[in-house]
Amino acid sequence: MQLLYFGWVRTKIGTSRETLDPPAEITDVRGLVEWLKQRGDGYQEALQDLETIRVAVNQDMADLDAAVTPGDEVALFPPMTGG
Amino acid sequence: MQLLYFGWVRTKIGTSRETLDPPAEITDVRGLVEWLKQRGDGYQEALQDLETIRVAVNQDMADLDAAVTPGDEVALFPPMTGG
Amino acid sequence: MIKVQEQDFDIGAELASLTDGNKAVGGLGCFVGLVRDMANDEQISSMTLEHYPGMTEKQLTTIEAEARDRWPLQDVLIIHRYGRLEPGDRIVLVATTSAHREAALESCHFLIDWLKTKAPFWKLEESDSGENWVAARNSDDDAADRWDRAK
Amino acid sequence: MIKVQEQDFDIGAELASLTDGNKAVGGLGCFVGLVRDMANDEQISSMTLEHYPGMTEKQLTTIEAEARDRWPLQDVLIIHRYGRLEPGDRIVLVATTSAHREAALESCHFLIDWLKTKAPFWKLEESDSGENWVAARNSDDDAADRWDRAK
Repeated sequence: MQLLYFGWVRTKIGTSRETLDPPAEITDVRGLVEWLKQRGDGYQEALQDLETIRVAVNQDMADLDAAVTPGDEVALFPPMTGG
Repeated sequence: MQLLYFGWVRTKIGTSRETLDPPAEITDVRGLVEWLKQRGDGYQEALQDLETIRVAVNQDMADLDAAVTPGDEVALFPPMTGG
Repeated sequence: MIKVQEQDFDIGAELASLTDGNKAVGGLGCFVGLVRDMANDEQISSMTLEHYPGMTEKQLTTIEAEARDRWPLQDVLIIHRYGRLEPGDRIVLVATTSAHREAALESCHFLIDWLKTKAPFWKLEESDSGENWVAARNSDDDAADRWDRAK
Repeated sequence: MIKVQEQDFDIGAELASLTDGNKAVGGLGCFVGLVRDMANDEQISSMTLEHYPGMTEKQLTTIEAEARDRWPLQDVLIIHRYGRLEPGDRIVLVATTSAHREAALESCHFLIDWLKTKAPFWKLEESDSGENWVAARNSDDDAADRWDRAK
């Protein structure tokens, strides 16, 4: 699974992109985020407040209940500030 | 008194500007317009429908009850179409 | 700034004059009006704009002040052409700058709505069927009234 | 048309490309966003825009289609820069053309409100006190929601 991080999610986790293999029981975004939080303090800090995390699965906005599968590109980031 | 005409008021009257001396009893725009209408068919046709006539006295928008004096610049024209 | 002129204008240069060197500008709103080649299903060959010299500048100066009163603007630019124009030609430019985008966009909208019904211009269209003075539209009055109510 | 690019753009040339030769355009609405030198009472030395390549273009293409669906538009142009910018630099250009001014101005407003909250960009400001990610503003969410309700 391709994981992408942007904004302060990226700076707190310390990388912009990584390829991970979450266990088979991870089937939705919520489960994925909880699993990532176990990976270290940076992940824990970046993802502690789910209210402030936005998610895209395969470049489309998604919510915490969205399904994820091993081949997906999943991005986690703060609220967007374009324009 | 300086009289100015624009748009189809001008084309119907046939001139863009003239200096006239209305009689002393003409003291407001309404009286002025009625007096002008006596001056010929062009004036009559241009000024027949007061609903469609807009007035400026000394370059400020005015209504039919506005006062006019001999030194004024009075303009008569159709609704404006700027922009 | 108000410019009432016969000659064309350079949009890029005019807008640059509003923003260059002013680092407090966060947003620039702009509207450009152009002569269309069709009106009432007729092909237009030209549009001649007549205006009331003196009153035009006076009215535009007043409305610039009104816009600055209503919104926190850095700058206002209104350029309105007169004379004979052809389809595709630029007629009018309205541009405003502000720290914030809402102020820039809304004031720009306000100014062009206002110009449509209250700036002393009259348009004469020329087509195959002859010359025709463009009539004022009720929808333009409604658009301008909206801002009076919002005051 | 969507352009996501690091380099600056020429406003005059970009707008001319929307109107030149198209005599059906009656109005062009435009918004340009620039980097301000102050934020939260602090002097800003730079703003770096990060984006999500691929998703950005996909999202902007979707919103261009949405604008064309809602208004009778001739053309839509969105240029959004990324990378390191300084105060006074242009960030974004939104421009729309239509036969009618309301459609041009409203769609332009819609697009910039949308970009503020739904285009995958993040802004890192640098000032004397260090680096700071720009926080999303509730007022921007409200502005974007307004268009959802108006749908």
